[in-house]
Amino acid sequence: MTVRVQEADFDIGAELASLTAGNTAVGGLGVFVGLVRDVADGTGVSALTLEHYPGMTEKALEGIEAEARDRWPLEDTLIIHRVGRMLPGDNIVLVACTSAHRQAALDATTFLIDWLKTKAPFWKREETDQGERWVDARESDDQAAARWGAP
Amino acid sequence: MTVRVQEADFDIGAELASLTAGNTAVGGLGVFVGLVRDVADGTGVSALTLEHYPGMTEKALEGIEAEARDRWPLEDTLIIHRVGRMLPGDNIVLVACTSAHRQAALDATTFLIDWLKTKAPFWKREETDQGERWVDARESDDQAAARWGAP
Amino acid sequence: MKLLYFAWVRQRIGAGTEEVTPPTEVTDVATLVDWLRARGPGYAEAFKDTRAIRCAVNHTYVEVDHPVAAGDEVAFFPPVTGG
Amino acid sequence: MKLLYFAWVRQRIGAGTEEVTPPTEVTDVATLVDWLRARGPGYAEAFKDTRAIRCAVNHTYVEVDHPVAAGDEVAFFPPVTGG
Repeated sequence: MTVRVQEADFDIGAELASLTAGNTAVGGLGVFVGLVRDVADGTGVSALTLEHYPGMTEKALEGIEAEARDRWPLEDTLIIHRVGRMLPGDNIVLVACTSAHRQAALDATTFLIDWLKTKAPFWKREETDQGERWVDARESDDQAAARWGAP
Repeated sequence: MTVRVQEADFDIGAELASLTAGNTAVGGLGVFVGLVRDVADGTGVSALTLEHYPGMTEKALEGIEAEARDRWPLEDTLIIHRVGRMLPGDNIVLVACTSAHRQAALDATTFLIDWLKTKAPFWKREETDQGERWVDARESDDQAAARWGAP
Repeated sequence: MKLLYFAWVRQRIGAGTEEVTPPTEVTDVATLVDWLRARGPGYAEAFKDTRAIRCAVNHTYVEVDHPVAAGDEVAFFPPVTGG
Repeated sequence: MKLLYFAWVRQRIGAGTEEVTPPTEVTDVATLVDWLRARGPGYAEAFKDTRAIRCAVNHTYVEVDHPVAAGDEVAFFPPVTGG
């Protein structure tokens, strides 16, 4: 049940190891990592800057995590989201869920990232070949979040 | 596009790092790790032994991986499955997919582990409080695999 | 009342945060936005299309009919794009 | 013909692999199983309920009407439980 917002990169192996360490009730670990791509909507992207709303971000992530724990029998959850400037190939976000059962771990992982994308107050600005631009919210993200029903 | 069957444990962090290294077209990484639980069907489990069918296992896993690549636009895939004797908390299987898009990465990861569970020739024997027993195939696993339609 | 602006809302207004004391006719988010729009061209530009803007009062998403009062923290920002 | 047995099929038969030369009436998986059943109580026990057994010929899953011939690798095992 950990939520972190940080500028620093994270060590995926170390984070996942501490999530499962000592808990032999865990049968499945689901993970999603979001990374900076070098292209978006056909335009080359050289860097990405993540802005957020300190205070509300943590509250929103904790709310999303609590919702996942209500819906699935989870052993533990982890959300780490970076802010600041990142380059292509850099990690942006890590979401992970452990459960006795694989379906719960994977479904909850998908749920967490779908909801995070539409509810947590982060904004991306891209540096592209054609200058800087704010990333537009995607309808496909709203649809992905809506699959899981109302909060 | 890597498939490995091995007795040795795997280093999740190192495996995932090499899966994404140098490919800045990757926007999402989906991962599932299966671990040995200390209880199954209400009985304490002290160890698990994984047997497989050398030759057919690799062919089956490669077939499942090829099917995933047909269905989703994936950058890369990785399946590592351990065989031999393992203890509660040990890693059994690692499945990972990278894609430009998160939905493809997560769906393909779920697909790979669902199909692996019903099609790849591995068998589990548990050492329990009440002696040894072969793990029975689960109808829920057949249903999970069937969600993805015919091969 | 503390106001916060993020992403292109912040850029158009030219500030990330400000303390304001709106007149008494500002009772909810909608009347607050009307009042802000009249404060200058940056505000007018930022709040041109309110369908493109989200609002949170005290860290909770709200609709435009949500009341606002002295002491509230009110934030305006575009639809979120993290993850 | 090379036969392979896995998991509890292997344990009931008491061997993981064997080379056999079945009679000419053995032409498919079903007739091979009938012939194997008659080889001893371990085989009879292993093939008691064929719905609980899967078969692969040359590393590919097959149904009981699939042909078998000299040179084939034929494997019998329970439904898989990996992952």
